Amino acid sequence: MALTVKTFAAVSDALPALQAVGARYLGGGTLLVRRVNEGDISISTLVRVSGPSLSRIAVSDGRAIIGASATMAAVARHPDLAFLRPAAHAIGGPAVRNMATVGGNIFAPAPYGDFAVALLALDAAAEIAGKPITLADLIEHRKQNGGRIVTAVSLALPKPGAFRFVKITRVKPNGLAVLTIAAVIEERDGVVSAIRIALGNMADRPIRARAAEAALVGRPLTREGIGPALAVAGDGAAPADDAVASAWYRREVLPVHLGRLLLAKG
Amino acid sequence: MELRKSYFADERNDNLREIGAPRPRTDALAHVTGKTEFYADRSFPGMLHLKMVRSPHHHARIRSIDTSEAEKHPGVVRVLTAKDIPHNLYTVLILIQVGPEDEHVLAEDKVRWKGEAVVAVLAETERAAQEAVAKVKVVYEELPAVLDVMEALSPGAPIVNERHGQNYYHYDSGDSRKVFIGDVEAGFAAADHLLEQTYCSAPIEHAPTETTGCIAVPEGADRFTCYTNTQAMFFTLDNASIILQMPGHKLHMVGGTAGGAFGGKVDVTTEPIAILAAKLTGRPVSFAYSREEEMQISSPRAAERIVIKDGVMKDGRIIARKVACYVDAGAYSRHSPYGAQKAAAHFPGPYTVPNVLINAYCVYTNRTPSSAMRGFGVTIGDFALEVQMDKLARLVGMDPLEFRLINAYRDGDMKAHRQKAEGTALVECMQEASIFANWPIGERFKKMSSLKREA
Amino acid sequence: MAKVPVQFTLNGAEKAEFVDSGATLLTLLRTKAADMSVKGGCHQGACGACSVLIDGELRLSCLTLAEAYDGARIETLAGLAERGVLTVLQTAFADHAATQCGFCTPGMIMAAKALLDQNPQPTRNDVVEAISGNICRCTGYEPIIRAVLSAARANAVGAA
Amino acid sequence: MTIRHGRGVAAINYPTGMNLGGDPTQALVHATPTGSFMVTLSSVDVGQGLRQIMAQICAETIGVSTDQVTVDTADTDTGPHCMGTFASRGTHRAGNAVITAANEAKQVLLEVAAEELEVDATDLETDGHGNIQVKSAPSRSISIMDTALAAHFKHGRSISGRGMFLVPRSYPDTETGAMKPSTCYSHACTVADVEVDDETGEVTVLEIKNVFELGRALNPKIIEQQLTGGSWMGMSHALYETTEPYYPRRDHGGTDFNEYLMPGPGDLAKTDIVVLERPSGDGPYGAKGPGEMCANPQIPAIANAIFDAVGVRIDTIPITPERILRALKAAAAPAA
Repeated sequence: MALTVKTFAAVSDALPALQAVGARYLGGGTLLVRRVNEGDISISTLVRVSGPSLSRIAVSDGRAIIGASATMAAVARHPDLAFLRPAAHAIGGPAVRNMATVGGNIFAPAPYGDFAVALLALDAAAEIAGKPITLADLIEHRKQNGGRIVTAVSLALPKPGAFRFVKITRVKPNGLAVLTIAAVIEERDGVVSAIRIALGNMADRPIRARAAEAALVGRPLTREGIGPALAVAGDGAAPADDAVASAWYRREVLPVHLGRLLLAKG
Repeated sequence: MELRKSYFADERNDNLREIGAPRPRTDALAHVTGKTEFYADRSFPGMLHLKMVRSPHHHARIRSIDTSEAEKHPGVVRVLTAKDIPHNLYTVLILIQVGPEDEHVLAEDKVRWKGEAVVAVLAETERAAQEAVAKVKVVYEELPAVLDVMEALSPGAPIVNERHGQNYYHYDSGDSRKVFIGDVEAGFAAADHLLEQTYCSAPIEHAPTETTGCIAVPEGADRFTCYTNTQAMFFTLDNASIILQMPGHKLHMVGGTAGGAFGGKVDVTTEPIAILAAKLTGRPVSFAYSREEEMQISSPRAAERIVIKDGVMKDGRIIARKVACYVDAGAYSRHSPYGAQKAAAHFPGPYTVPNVLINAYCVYTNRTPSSAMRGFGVTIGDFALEVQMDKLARLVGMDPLEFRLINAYRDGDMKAHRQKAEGTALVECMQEASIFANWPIGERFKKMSSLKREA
Repeated sequence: MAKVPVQFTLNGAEKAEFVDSGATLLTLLRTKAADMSVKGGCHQGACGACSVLIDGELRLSCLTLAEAYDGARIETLAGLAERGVLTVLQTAFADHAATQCGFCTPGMIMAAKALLDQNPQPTRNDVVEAISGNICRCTGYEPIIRAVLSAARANAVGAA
Repeated sequence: MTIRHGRGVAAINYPTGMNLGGDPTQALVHATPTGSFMVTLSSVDVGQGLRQIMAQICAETIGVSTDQVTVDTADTDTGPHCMGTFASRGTHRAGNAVITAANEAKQVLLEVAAEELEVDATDLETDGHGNIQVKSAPSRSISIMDTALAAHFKHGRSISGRGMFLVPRSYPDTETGAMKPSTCYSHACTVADVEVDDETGEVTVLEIKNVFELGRALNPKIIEQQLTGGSWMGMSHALYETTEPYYPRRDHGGTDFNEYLMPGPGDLAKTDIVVLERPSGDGPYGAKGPGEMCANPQIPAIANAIFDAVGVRIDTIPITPERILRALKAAAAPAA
């Protein structure tokens, strides 16, 4: 059947339309409209919510609230979100960044979704129907998310220099990721006091490198100090072969790139 | 870029006005204003869209095709199968008597590669065509597939293409295009060192920014204009004429401007079926490859496997070179028999070797049919040859550039395919490279010349 | 099939068209507005040939629903030259051999324009970043980078 | 981490066209009433600038300026036969056809001018600026425009010419393979400098220096454009491109420009080019075909540079970081 677009002013009005077979929520369109163009006839209705409220970005009291429809470009140019600029810039070229949304990136299948890796490391929360849900939970169950709409993500601003991000690509400056690493690192007295590391393209969704995190707490960020963490960097990872890199290669170079990220001067 | 006019200065006429002048391209102004007209930059009322049902298998027998549901789908105007094609067996080079015809426009009994066209759907919109494609029911019986040239040539391998009877192209010289000069085995026996190495390449895609496609338009009087981005207008016209069993004067190709091609738009894959569709529906028909089709369905450069065995002397002279080159044609010939022959003519590269034996095989497998691409028949050979040259230089302990200069062909040298070399300039290219790239070479190498071999 | 009205300005001219629901801006521009300067190279958002400016922002028209931009200001390569006089950027593309087959050129120039509109004196890296969503298979990119940098220099001289 | 530097060289030659099937192209040239010239072909411009080159060849041959020549490509109702644009044959084959056609047209032009000036046509020449003059007395001249007008309206002559260029078919000897695959060859030598990250296998091509010999650079600007793009493509073929990344598995072939890898604008090597010219005996003004060969020598030069950097040979292209890393690990592993 022909494609139909249903536009609503408010999220609550859009929810019933999403229940229909073949209905999908349209964010920036960079992945969904592409699927339609490529002939995915399982998509017959695109549900969209107009109006600027979902695109709002608010930063106050050490927290940021980023509307789900805020684009990568909007995040990148926001003066209070400078630490997120590398992650937002990692998405596509300039045109894609003017379209791709923060909410959409959470649902982007590998090898896409590099921004969600940053959000996971930042321990962000998503907002659905006014209620928070941790990004970890949302990503874990994102395939079962049909019929719900993420309206915003919120996160605590990391301390200056605490957030690190790297996307390894074959094609520069903006190719698909071999892998992506985001980390929030807190140090006290010369050792790591707390750390969250998120990995992209090391599974079918962004994951936390919990074994590496555990192996870093209480250790200095020196070549020797991080050794045990690098040895377990890939624990729990299940990377895939794709056109950019094989699972084998991803596993092999993950410790190399994690090591470089950890040893980089913050 | 710098032109070094000092080389071969006495062979060049510098009293020319227009030739050699860096005139701006006249088409650049149209390009930068978006006015350059590509084939698809036309709109025709009532234009239909053609989408293909393609094989999901590498190799399978077609048990049945049921298009009834697709035909009933809203927006569908016509569904075409093999029986609709007047002469459903072709090969593009039949025009220069390189046969046999070995490929179907739409598959009949079998599919021989994953992606082979089976059924064409014509609909009012792309969406309706895509939906109808999903409603075509094809029942396949999967057959063992062969995806490797050596496997294809081994005894008992499944036959890929029955029109050839075996999994290689039969040249008049036998199972390969063979070229030889001297006695390669005697050369090996006399050599100080032997080195045999194998080189391989992956198929690659031309990836022009504009995908392959055409729009066929009925012009009345049973004549058809086809707007196309083919690289070869009459190739396309003449092959369409054969496939459609229509006299050439009924066909009119308009093109001449392609959004990149690189050899990828030499095959005749979209025009005949689009013209047929225009004829059978009386309406303009667009058949444009999607990007996915361009990347995975359009013919790639052939994967090659090249085995080079060299006999080399301590002083750096290569005295024997044997090359076995296996060109993976995929399931159908297209331009590959020609490409393998071009490879046979290219070896042993731009070097003078007295004893040479070359066997170039065009091998059929169940991979995507390969065809022409920038450097057709030569590029992969050059990769193999020049890596081999590097290894040989190290084997005899010589500088890689000096080693090449020792062996470089010169005017008057006899090539393996028994033509005297003329107009050679390899030596000067290497000499200039040594200066330009600051790669030092010895005095005696600086004095060499392509014009004659030093005493 | 449901038709949806869309009003917009295209290179300054007011337009009103009916499109199929779900039609992309690329389809609208090419089939309804007859602006063939906008090219469809992939329809996947991965080649940039369809790049246009919407309300001054670079977008991929192949992934943009036409009806979502009712009232928008659309700019394409076809509207760049004024009264037949090429912009400095267009001239630079021609002069620096930044165009061969010409198919990527419309999107490439729009991406470059989006850069120069925001950042009139870009670094080489800025240019590399700005064209990173646009594929060119002919030139090897270097002539394009040079053209954009040269246009920026020429603009600076012109403005002085 | 160690970044290792390496250098490699490669040299190649390349046939201009391939005449194992007989290789023809035809051209028509005619003058308009006001003395502009039209070249009609069915050859295709795939972006390489064929139209511009054919205009320059026609202009040089007749002796007018290039901007007076219009080239119409690829309408089979009007353009005579051309095998097509491939095999580095376009400039050579179509160019020769245009020369023949232009010479025939020029002959008529001179004959008409001779009648107007009341001299012998063999005493006339074009001056390249739109006039025909008496060789020994250049002040006696007539403009090409006036000549064309006279031809059309006074003499009833068609200033036109037919051009045909055929490289006859070469049948390889079935026993020895003796054949004449091409009449002329272009040449190249490339030096590549690379850096290889020996922990990840990633390669950065720092610099590519190309020397190309292509007979005659008919238009240096267009040649530079083609050679520059070709050099990039060679790097791409060496390191990036495949439709089957896991062959013999056929899955994960790229279906878009994100997955089908090629060097982005952030991956460019510093590329320098030197051109030598050894005019070919049968090329139009000495030209050979540069279109394909310019993308070839970079591949082995880069492969050899990688070996020079890290001491492992990758004999399968593309030379991906994974292939390099696997080879490095195999080389480092203790012998079994």
